Amino acid sequence: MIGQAFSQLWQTTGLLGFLSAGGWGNAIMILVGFVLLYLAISKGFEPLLLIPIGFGCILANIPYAYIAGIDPTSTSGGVGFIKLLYDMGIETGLFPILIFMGVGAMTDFGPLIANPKTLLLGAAAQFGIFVALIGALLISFLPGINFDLHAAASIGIIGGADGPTAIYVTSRLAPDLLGSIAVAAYSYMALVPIIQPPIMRLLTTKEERLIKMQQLRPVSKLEKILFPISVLSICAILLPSATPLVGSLMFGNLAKECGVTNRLSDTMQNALMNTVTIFLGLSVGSKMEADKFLNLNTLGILLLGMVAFALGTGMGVLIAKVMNKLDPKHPVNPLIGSAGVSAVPMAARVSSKVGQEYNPQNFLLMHAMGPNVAGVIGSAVAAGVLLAVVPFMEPLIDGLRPALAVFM
Amino acid sequence: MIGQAFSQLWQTTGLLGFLSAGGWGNAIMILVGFVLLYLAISKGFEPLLLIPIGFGCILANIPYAYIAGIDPTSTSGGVGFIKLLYDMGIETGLFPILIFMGVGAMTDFGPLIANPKTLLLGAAAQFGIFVALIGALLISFLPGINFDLHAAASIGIIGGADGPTAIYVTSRLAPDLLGSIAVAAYSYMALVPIIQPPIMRLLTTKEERLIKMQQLRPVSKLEKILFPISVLSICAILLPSATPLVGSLMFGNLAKECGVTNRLSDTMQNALMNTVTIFLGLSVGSKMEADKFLNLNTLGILLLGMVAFALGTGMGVLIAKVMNKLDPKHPVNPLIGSAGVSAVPMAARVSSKVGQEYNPQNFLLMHAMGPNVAGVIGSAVAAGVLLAVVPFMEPLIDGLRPALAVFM
Amino acid sequence: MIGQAFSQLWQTTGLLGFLSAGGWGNAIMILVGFVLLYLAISKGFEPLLLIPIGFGCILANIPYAYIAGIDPTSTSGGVGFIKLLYDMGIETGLFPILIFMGVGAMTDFGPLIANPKTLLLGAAAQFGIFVALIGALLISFLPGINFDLHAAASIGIIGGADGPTAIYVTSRLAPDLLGSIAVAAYSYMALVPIIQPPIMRLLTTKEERLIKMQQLRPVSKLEKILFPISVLSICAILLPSATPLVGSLMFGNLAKECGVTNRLSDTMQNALMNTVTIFLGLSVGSKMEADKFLNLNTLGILLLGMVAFALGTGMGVLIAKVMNKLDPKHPVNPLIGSAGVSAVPMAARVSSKVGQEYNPQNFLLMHAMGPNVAGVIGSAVAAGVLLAVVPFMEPLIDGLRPALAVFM
Amino acid sequence: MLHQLPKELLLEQVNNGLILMVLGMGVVFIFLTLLVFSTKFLSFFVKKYLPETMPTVAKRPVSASDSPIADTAGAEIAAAIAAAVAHSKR
Amino acid sequence: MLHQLPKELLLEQVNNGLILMVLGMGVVFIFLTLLVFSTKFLSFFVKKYLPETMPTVAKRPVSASDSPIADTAGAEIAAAIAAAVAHSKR
Amino acid sequence: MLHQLPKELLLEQVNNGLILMVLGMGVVFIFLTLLVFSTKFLSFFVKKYLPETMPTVAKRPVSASDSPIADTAGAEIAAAIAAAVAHSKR
Ligand code: NA
Ligand code: NA
Ligand code: NA
Repeated sequence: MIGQAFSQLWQTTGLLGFLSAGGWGNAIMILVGFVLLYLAISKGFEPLLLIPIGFGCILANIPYAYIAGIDPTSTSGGVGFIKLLYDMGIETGLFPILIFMGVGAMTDFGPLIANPKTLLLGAAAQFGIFVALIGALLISFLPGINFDLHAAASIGIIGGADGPTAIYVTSRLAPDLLGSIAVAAYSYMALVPIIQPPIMRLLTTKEERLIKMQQLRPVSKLEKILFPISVLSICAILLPSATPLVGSLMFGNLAKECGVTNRLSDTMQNALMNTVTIFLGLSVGSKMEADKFLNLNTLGILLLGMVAFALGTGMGVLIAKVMNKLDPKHPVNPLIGSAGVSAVPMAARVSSKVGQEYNPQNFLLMHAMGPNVAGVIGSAVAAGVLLAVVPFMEPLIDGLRPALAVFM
Repeated sequence: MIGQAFSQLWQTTGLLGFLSAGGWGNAIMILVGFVLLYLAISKGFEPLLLIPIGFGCILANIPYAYIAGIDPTSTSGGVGFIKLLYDMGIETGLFPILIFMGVGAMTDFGPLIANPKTLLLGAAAQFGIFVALIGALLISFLPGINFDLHAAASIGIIGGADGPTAIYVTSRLAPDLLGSIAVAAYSYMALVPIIQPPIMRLLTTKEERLIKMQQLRPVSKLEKILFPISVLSICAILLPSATPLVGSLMFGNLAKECGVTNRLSDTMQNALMNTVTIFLGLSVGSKMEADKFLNLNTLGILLLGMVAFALGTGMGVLIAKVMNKLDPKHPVNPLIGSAGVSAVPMAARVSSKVGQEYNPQNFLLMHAMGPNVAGVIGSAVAAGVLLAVVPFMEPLIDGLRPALAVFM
Repeated sequence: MIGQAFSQLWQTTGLLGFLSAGGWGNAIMILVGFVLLYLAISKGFEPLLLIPIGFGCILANIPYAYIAGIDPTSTSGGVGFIKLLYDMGIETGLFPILIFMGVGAMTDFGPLIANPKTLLLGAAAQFGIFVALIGALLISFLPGINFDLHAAASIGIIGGADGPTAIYVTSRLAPDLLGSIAVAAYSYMALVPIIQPPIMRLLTTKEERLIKMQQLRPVSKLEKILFPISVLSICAILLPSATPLVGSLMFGNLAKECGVTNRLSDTMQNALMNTVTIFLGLSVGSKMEADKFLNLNTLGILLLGMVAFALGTGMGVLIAKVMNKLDPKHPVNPLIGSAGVSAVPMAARVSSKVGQEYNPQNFLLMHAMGPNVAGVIGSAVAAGVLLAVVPFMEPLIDGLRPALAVFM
Repeated sequence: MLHQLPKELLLEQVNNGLILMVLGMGVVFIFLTLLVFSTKFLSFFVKKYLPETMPTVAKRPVSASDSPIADTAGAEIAAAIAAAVAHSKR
Repeated sequence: MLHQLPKELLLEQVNNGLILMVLGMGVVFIFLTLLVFSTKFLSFFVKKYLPETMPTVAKRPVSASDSPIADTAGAEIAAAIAAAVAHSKR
Repeated sequence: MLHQLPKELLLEQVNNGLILMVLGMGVVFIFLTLLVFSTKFLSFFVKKYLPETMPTVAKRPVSASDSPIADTAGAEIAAAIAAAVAHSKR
């Protein structure tokens, strides 16, 4: 009997799990989790998200632990705690919405209101989303890479450079890719200071980089209160499918700007946001399952995410140059165009830093915050279009997404 | 194909939604939401609740967004995030209970313990609840207004002037009226400084308003610890149906007063309460649906809510005068009687302000806090009676409330 | 009609409930709840847990209130709010996991890293767990006491002196005993300063108590970061069934030590942990139902819990003495062995206090923190063994645990 | 056309409403009157039999929340260690 | 062997992708352009018709959140009582 | 009458309990002994191969959380703008 008990314990050790069929995949994913922790801690890559994601990846890949699944031998439910969190907040879409509330409560739209035409830079930078989308469809001609339209749309949204938007869209359209897409999105957001500057230098002349912009006028409290309301109104009229994202962003922002609900906006920014960040990170990380992560699709996603970022950056810079052609009296330094990809506030800081390399007295940070927060709105709008049109364009086959249904 | 896709997008714009059948109702409700935001921000009407409620109303009424409903075209669940919050916390009754915990952790029953007879003022002010209840039944004789006993009880509880109690009772008895009842309750609570003073002046003589009350004795820590326990004990013995509300209030209060769980009472008052307030406000606001709000019933509710407030105020003042007749040695300034309606701490401040109009040296605030917190207990007790007796008096017809069943 | 309504109200008073069949049991349990509140407030017994537990016990035992059950007469669900909390967090196992995250974020493993051999003291002190387990099986030979292996394992884990671990294991193995086991665990943790010193004095000589330990070396940041990762790795390889507990503990600890996610570790330690503590306490307390608590089993649990504590304490001390025999060059003061039971940080403080009784210049606190936090890991490992082996050893009979099935 | 509930239902409802008012105000007053007496009794009891414990009780929890003894386990590790470190540096 | 989606599906997908790009960038630009105009209009409107209310609005909420008036009910009991106590001590 | 579990079940249970004790204490000791060695090894490894990185690592995260770079996106907008405003006021 003690032999039986011992063998029972032995047969459920992780050691044996890693050595059994498919176990090597779990071992590799755990190493990937450790790499994410290393990058987050040692290189400062978006640690607030990548540490929970990395840890979630590790926990989810421990054999026989079923922390992100259901224990088949359990008699008392046996639903792992990360699966509980996933079902509660990612499958339902609640967690990214709550994060967006907190982001709204932390965002100051002042620079955008002072110089509204920078909104167009935030629009231009969404170009990367759609190019990556088409890229994903094109590389599916290669054997071993199979993205349907749902998957391609989720990959494209990496180019939005906005974590909660990417997670929200992916959880709606292609939840099986959640792990790789979230990791790509947050990794490239962390890499913004490396990816963007060469592109910015390539596309601008030295004179352009030295352009000084007029100082931003002060924005009144009332304008800041009316702005979220007007954004929500336009969104409700034009694109209802974007209102969950845009609405929660603007709710958070109104709670902050109105000045009479500081208690609520404090909680949105702190206790609530941090709690949701922990839960969301663990849940997203748990989707980095070996069989869904260790394939050529993931490689494609990482590649396309990079393309999307680069293209969004470039398009933002180019549109800024076009705007200078059309309206030479109020010149825009094209270096702030790259901030339109979102990645708040990293991208704005990159604009400012590159600008100061050429003239240390040229302070672009405030000017770049305009396109930067415009990029958040732009990504949410692009997300709304994808959410509205993709399921209509590509109906499910027997309740499954085409790329998955074809292989069943 | 691009035409089809474009038409798909076009047919789900909010613009078309507002123009389609029933869409004008949504548009009006969104305007109502904006009015609530305006009142909250600009006039300071209970902003902590009315901003989430107003925003919830707006989001819930955006056509094709299904933020407070289920997207019929969705293949991935498609439950809107406000519906998730509603199901989680209002349908279950959890959110008002948690708010009550926080209220308990913020309430000081000291003034009540120092002068316990002011509890009777808190009892008297509940009279408005029952008059409004009967009023709701009487105006149902008018065509177009149809309140059954469940609805009338929920309307009456507006007169309790206590938000969480009103929401808790309504979510149990008449959830279809939640939007209008919550809006009426919080609006009138905000209007207390306008509604109460004329009634207070009408029912008192100048001499009465000048009555100076004996200074309150200091209350010991031990008395403050024993008070919540004794309230809960009486409630458990007399009226178990009120123990969810009274129990959570007293739990919060004990956590505060016992002095050894400050960590817990801090969280109850801040992070937890704020989070729940946001969720509760959005959920309640989402019940302001056009077809349930834009009818004569809502008009009746608003009218009766006002009546309930006015009567509760008046009855509190009158009972204070009666008490002075019975016990002339320890006179009570009848101006503190109006504070018995709850609406903590606004009603107590109104008592104090009206008192100082006649004698700036007469500080009634502390004295008015007694009946004010007594009103909270009184409303919870009245709620307990309604919850225990109404479902027994008026059984459901085929699982539906009578007023709804009759029209099916 | 008014008679009927009045009789309806009268028949649901708590007074009648207490006088009806089985009502005396509820009354006694409410008194037990009051005793817990008294001990927590007046004697300082683990108030953060015992106040919610005591209050939960009181609320759950109010007749006809159904706060921890389902109201059979309700037409709108009627699930009491504590039952909601219980189902959400205890039945699923989520709450103890989240508490463990917070504990991890508050724990400093520095003293353990500086002197790793004290880990063995944390191992030795788990001996009490298994002796109490066997003790529970032995006293089941007495009529009226019936513990199956599931129950005995849950009782044993009291000896782990770690609240969340005890609640997690019991909720998995024997949820009907949750109330008595949690109360026993937290009570004895509070009684550590009374239980431990006589045992410590009995098992040590005066010379041993005077042993001075070498000052602990400073531990580098990097070591503190690598420690949680190495613990998790070993746990994943050896004992996956312990990874939910160990993993969440180490996640919290990494979030604290890595230095780049202070936002998250602050929330884990404060808002999140406090909220979960409130919910967990109320839920656990609600399991103190008269018919499950007022029997000889509870008496047995209280007795065995004491035995487990005492044995764990003694074994920790004895192993420290053995270690001194084996490695006389680096002597360990055996008084820190008792800290291996966990009960952080009370047990470490007891070691320090007893040590200073004999030499006021002998500061053992830091040294005792090593075995103390080692005890937390040790209990989690022991819990993992129980969770992995017990359900395999003792299969359910018709889906019920044997001890319950036999009497059906 | 505006809907209307049947008359007999309405009349029965008003009757029920009146019953509710009597019961409701009755219970509210009974409840709060009992509370008046129990509060007075408690204050009397505390003043008479536990007067000395009052400041003690008032102080004990305060010191408990100041000192780490009554606080939750882990929360206090930091404080404990800090204290120990302070000691050991002397 | 590596899997592959059928060719005709792939081609249709690319076609859909191009449509999505046109629609998507179109809507993004229309949306944000509208937002440019609405923001400019709002700023103009505020400057022209509500210039005085700006500081008023800005101040009212601030004082509201400082003073207890606009704060939530219970939260302010403490403050109110503190104020009253302060008064009564004079 | 007091209930009782059947004797044979009780005996089998005690047997299982003894097995659990052996297994449980065994695993606990193996686990924590392994942890002793791994902790000693890690400390040795860190001291030998990464002694310089220690203060670096210790400092980097600290500065990261002080400076906005490593913080979450939006959280830092305020700080960034404040800094910019400070600059522009010179
Ligand atoms: Na973007
Ligand atoms: Na009231
Ligand atoms: Na332990």
